[in-house]
Amino acid sequence: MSDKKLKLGLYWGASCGGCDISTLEIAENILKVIEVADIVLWPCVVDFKYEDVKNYPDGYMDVCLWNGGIRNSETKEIAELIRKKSKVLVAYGACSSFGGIPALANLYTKESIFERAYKTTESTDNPQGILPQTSVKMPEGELHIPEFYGSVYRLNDVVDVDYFMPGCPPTAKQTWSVIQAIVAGKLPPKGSVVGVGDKTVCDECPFEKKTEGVRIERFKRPHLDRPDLTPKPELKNKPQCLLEQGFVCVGSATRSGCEAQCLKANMPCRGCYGPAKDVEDQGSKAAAAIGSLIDTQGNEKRGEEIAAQIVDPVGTFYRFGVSNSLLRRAKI
Amino acid sequence: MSPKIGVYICHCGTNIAGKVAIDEVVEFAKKLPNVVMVRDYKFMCSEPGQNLIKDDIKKEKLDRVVVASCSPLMHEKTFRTACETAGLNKYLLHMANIREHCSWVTEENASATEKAKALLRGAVAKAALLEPLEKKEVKIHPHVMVIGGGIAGIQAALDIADSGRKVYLVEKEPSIGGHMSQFDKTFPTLDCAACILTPKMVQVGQHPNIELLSYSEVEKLDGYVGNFKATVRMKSRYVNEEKCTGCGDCWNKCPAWRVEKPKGDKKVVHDALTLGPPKAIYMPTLQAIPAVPVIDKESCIYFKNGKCQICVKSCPTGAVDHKMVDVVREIEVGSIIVATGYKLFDVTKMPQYGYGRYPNVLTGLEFEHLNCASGPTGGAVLMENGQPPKSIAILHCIGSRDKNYHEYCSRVCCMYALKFAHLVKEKTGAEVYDFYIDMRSFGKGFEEFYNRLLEEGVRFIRGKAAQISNEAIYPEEEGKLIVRCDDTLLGRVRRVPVDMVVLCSAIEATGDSQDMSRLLGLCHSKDGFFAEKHPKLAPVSTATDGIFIAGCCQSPKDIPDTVAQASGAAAQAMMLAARGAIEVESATALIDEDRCTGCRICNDLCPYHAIDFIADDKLSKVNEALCKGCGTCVAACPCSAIAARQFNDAQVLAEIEGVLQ
Amino acid sequence: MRKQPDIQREGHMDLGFVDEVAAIPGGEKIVDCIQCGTCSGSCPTSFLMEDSPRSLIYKVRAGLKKEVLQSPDIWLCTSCYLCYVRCPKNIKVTDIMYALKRLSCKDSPIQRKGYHLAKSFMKVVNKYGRNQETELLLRFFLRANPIGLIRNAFIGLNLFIRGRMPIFPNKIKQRKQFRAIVARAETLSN
Amino acid sequence: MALQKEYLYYPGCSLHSSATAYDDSSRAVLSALGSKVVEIDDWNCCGATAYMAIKEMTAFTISARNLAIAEKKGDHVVAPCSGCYVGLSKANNYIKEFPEVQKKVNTALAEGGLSYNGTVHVRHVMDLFVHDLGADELKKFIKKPLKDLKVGCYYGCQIVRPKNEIDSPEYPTTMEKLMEACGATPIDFVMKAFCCGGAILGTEEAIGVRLIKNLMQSAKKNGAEILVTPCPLCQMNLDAYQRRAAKKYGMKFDIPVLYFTQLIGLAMGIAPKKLGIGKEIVSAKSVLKQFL
Amino acid sequence: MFEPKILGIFCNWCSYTGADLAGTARIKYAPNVRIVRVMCSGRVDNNFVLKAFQEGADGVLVAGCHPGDCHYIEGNYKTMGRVPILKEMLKQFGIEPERFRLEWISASEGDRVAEVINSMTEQVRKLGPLNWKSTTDTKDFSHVR
Repeated sequence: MSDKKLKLGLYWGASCGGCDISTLEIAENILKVIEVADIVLWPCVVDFKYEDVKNYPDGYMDVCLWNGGIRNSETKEIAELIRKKSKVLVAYGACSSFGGIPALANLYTKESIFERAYKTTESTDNPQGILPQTSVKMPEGELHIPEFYGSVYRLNDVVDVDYFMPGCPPTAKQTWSVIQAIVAGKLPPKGSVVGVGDKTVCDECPFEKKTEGVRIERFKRPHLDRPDLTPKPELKNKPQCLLEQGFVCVGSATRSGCEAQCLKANMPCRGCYGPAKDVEDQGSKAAAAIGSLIDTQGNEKRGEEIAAQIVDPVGTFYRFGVSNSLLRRAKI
Repeated sequence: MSPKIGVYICHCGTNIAGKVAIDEVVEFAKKLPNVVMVRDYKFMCSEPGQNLIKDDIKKEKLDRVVVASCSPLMHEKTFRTACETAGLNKYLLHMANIREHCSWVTEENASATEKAKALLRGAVAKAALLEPLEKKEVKIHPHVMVIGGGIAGIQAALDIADSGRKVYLVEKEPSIGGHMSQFDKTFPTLDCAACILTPKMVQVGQHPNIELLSYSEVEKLDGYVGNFKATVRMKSRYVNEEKCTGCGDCWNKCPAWRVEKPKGDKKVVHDALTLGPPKAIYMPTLQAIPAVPVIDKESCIYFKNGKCQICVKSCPTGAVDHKMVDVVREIEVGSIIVATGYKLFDVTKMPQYGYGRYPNVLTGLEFEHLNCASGPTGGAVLMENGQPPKSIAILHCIGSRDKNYHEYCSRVCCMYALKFAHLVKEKTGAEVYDFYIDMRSFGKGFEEFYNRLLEEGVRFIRGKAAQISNEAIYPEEEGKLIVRCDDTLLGRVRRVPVDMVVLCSAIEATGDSQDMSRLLGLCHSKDGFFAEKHPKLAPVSTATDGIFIAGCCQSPKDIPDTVAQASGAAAQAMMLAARGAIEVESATALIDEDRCTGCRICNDLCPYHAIDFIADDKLSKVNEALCKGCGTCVAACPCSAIAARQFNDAQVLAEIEGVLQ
Repeated sequence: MRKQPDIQREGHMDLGFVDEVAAIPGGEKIVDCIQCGTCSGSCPTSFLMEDSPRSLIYKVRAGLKKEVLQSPDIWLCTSCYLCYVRCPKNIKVTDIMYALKRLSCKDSPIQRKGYHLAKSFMKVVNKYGRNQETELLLRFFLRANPIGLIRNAFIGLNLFIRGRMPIFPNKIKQRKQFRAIVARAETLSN
Repeated sequence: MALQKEYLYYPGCSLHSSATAYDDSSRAVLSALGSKVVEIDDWNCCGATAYMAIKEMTAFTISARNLAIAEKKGDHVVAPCSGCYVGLSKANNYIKEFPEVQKKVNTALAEGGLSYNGTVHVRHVMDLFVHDLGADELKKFIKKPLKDLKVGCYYGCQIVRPKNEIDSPEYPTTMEKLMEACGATPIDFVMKAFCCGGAILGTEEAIGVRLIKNLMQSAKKNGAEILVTPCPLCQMNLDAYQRRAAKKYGMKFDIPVLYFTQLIGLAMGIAPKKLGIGKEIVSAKSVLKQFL
Repeated sequence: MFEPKILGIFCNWCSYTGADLAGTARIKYAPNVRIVRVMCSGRVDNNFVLKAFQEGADGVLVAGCHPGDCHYIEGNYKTMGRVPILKEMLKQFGIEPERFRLEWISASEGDRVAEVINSMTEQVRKLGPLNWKSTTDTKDFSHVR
């Protein structure tokens, strides 16, 4: 493989585009990439037409990094196309792996989303209340736009994915390590999660636990309560674990690999690296762990009151993973 | 290779078969995955029933067994043993509860059958995933601790000590003996409490195998069955036990009278209603064991102003020492017997009986003191003016059988009421009126005793006395206490004038029973009595292995029952000690080292501190001897690194899917 | 004259009576009675009763419906609630007495003085929305106890002199509305 | 502790006829203690014991009418009359405890365009002195202490039973504390919370009189010069019939019976007239002369 | 009439025993609840509940010892902390709170077992079937992998 250059592709589905940009965080390494690989698809950098890709022979691309989830018939169609055209398809970033932030829309219905987006937003002026139609008759003929799906899906909900690479976005270090692995052709067995550690964020966390007799009496929020950052001698001269301080941190339920970047910035972990190794449902696990710490004192009422301080639990514990959760979306 | 499951469906006579269409369930079971053998039988728990299972395990090489019958709490042990004897690991058995949870509680046969199927499907699904567990054993420390030095504790301690094992007897009062030592006679035989108790107390004091820790309290308990570590605080009595000879010079010379706890406005004879000379330094009771006085800090002049010390000077052996401090000891034992006794219901909660307002209204215990030869009146029954009463009323069920206070029956009142009646008759010849709701004389010799009192001419009135007042309306009532009640058999309201009233107040759980149960990890019923493991079949065992209960801390009972239970508890403790080792919970939690990320969420959740964090390898580990297998940590583990043996995620989820399909 | 005792025939008992009483809010616990007599022992008037509260409860349970509802004793309850607070089984004895009074008004022909007082009371209240003691007493005594009227005239006068017995009824404004409510309530009585 | 600025006030029928003295003294004392008394508009009879005896549901309903009216104005309704206090709170409790009762009551009330949600808290005027004000606080308002006046505190039944929110249902002691605060010397007597027979005096005079006699006898024996009570029926009964009882049993009582608010008012230096002193049948003049 | 399918997860020591007692006392109650035994209500994993709904349960009833009576001292205290969060999340996922109940049932409360199960069955029956799979699968395309 090493004698001839790799054919590398990148594509974005339903995502913010951050992933595309994050790939550039590997900085000068990008040059090394160019040396060993030809970029044969990267819409946000070079102009490729649908036809071009369609005309590629099957399995033409050695590797394609796909970021973003599946939101509409267009992303699905392209996903299927690209799957055909690439030997190795990598779900790059939280959205493609778990649905990501866009998947929070799964708590709403298509209708209510349209209602908001096309009618009630403050900036919208749509007197006739026109909503997107998949096909419109025009004097010039019939126009088509992709169908907006009821839910956001993971990439592997629609096509067969070879590797998963979580993160919002994946860190440069991880990205680079994966690219190197690809170049060296040293890839783990199909289906594995790459560019991550196999512990949880706690493993890399700069804070330290007190553990003994810790119960949460009140949940705090980073923008309202200052975390106590003073290093404690009894805690190996580290500040006390944010969760123990009462900040909702899902690090303990989140795959390691990000080097606890958020925590190093004194922000609790939000869980973009997805569930820990072999864990099915990140949110429910995080919720269980944190709920167990609530200082109920055997008083149900008290328990409920403290729990109620967690604003938007799904948004908190499933921030990046609604599509990946057991329930996948809200009941319609 | 896929498991081979045998399914055994019990008819339980008609208990199950009467509601559930067995043959239908059998057919259904045959179609379930991994099921290679289905049998049904009239009584699976019977010998032949068990043999069916055993034989199949041998012949058909079954590696999983599912029994659909009664509740696992009923017969799991039975069938596990069956599997074991047939050479199958007993943890590869699972049961479907199609009796208690199905046939017995369901109206229509059809829906019962459906439910039975569902439960069975779940059981089979789980069974397929069951894993063999190996037996775990821990060594049993041969020593035993007995908490509480009343008759229960004394009996238990002596039994164990006589079997040649060391016993630590912890009593929080300065002397052992408990309530019984304050009694005069005991019903129904009327033998003198002191005469039968004192020798036992002395034995305790002298027994080479008993270490008596009087005036001491257990502050902390760590460990688990066979390996308890108790932290005991020995309160300083300011008198050196080794040096003291109990000669009595100190308390005879002591100038300070003991500060009495206020007791209404009682005067003269009733003032001294607590036993023993009321001095600052005092001997708890005349037959106290250990026979060593104590200094009551609140009363002692020295502790008030640093002067006096007459006791120190008067002591020939220099035993008195005001500087003495508490000693805290750590004691290792294999098992513990809790015999912390009871306390008496506070009758001031029922003002209608005027206790505290009328000095001649006494509680049962006070009346015992009054009768006790070593009591303030030398055993004479006297009113507060020093005169013998001409008539006495004895009121049953004060605070017992009363939803406003204690719903339960205190069990001993009827009989000690009869005892009082007899003593009064014997000592004063006074009229005795006995107000009862139901006369409960169920024990050995009780009914005969009742009969004897009937013959002694006690006036029994069936009706709970409603109130007591000193409000004379009729001439014969002047200067008397009037008991107003409905004589239910006469069907008339009566006003009975008497000189003295005895309230048979309820027996209730000790005030600190709550803390005790926390401390020792015992369950207690809502009225505060410690809960036994099984009301019929494990009356002295508790939810915590290696801790046993005896006497009134479990429920009100009389002396014979208490002693019997104490010996029972002792036997249990000795059994453990004799066995030397014991099998402990095998279905413990297990932490998968590859998956544990050392987040330590679990560490502090464990009520038994069974999870330790190993800092070096950033891992948490379960101490399997401590783990009771509750699974709280499992549910809390954010990365599913902990598995609950017998109840791991896969197994439970399989059962859930099974019952829901 | 003395009622001739005889065997109590099961056929002459109304075994459903206890459920009837237990069904009334507050009456549920009647089945818990252990006949301890605390109620009767506490009752200020039970000494005059042939059937004390305890024995009334027992007869209710036994099913002697007629006997209970015709008993004058249920009308001796002064609702002092002593039985109510003392009952070791938390039976709301006083409320049960009320219940029995009501049932007896419904089912039994005999009308006791207490019944008349209550009736007169209701008449007055329904008329004015408030009680009017003067009229109440007049009505009651005339109806049930004329001698009482004369016996008590002096006391009445005494009160009157001290301005404690107004002659002019004191009425509520919305009498229509009040009567409408009462009328509706009557239809709902259990 | 302190009284609320304002209380809803339910006088009840007797306070507008036989017990005007209670009405006057309660209002006078409360306002002197700086709290406003707002009478529920167009209140009706609470149903009392008599009504309950025949038509329970109706009794509940007419009580509920008052509560419904009150509910619009506030949550604490003060009823000085023990009968009303029990009548109203009993209805209140049953409405809260039994949904079916609430349903029926509200269907009836609907006829009058009313409805009741069970948010009102029924209080007795003594309750205010005990729990809102407190004896110690009351002391501060005492100008003319009732020195060595031997007062027997007669609670009657319904203020302490069936609810025991105010004091022990068996052996209450709070009124004594209030009287002590007023400088008087309360005497202890067993009958202080037992029935005076008022409820059946009309129907069974013999019994009523007998109960009065027991009660007065006990009070007298324990040296009461005067009795105070928080219950109009008891006051009326003991005041008006004690002579008859005395006559019947060949005894002599002549113990004036006042409302506890009257004595408190007196001790606070309020004019006797404002307190309706003098309206009692057994005159309190001689006993109280040095305080009038 | 719609017969709801309800999963019961009962703790071994109090609730399961309580249910046994209901049996021994022959108290009849709705057959809709299928009880699965765990050692302690503290063992109840959020996933058990989610999976149950996903697998077609119309309701889930978790029962443990009364606070203070837990055989494992404080297992139920932890449950007490988790459940309200889970309830809230379920609400956000559109599952009515009535479908998920936490009850404390002691070993002596056989009658309560019947009571709770009956009332819950009624509640859920009123709500109608949940049948999660079909109500959530938006049929955007033939099949979701």
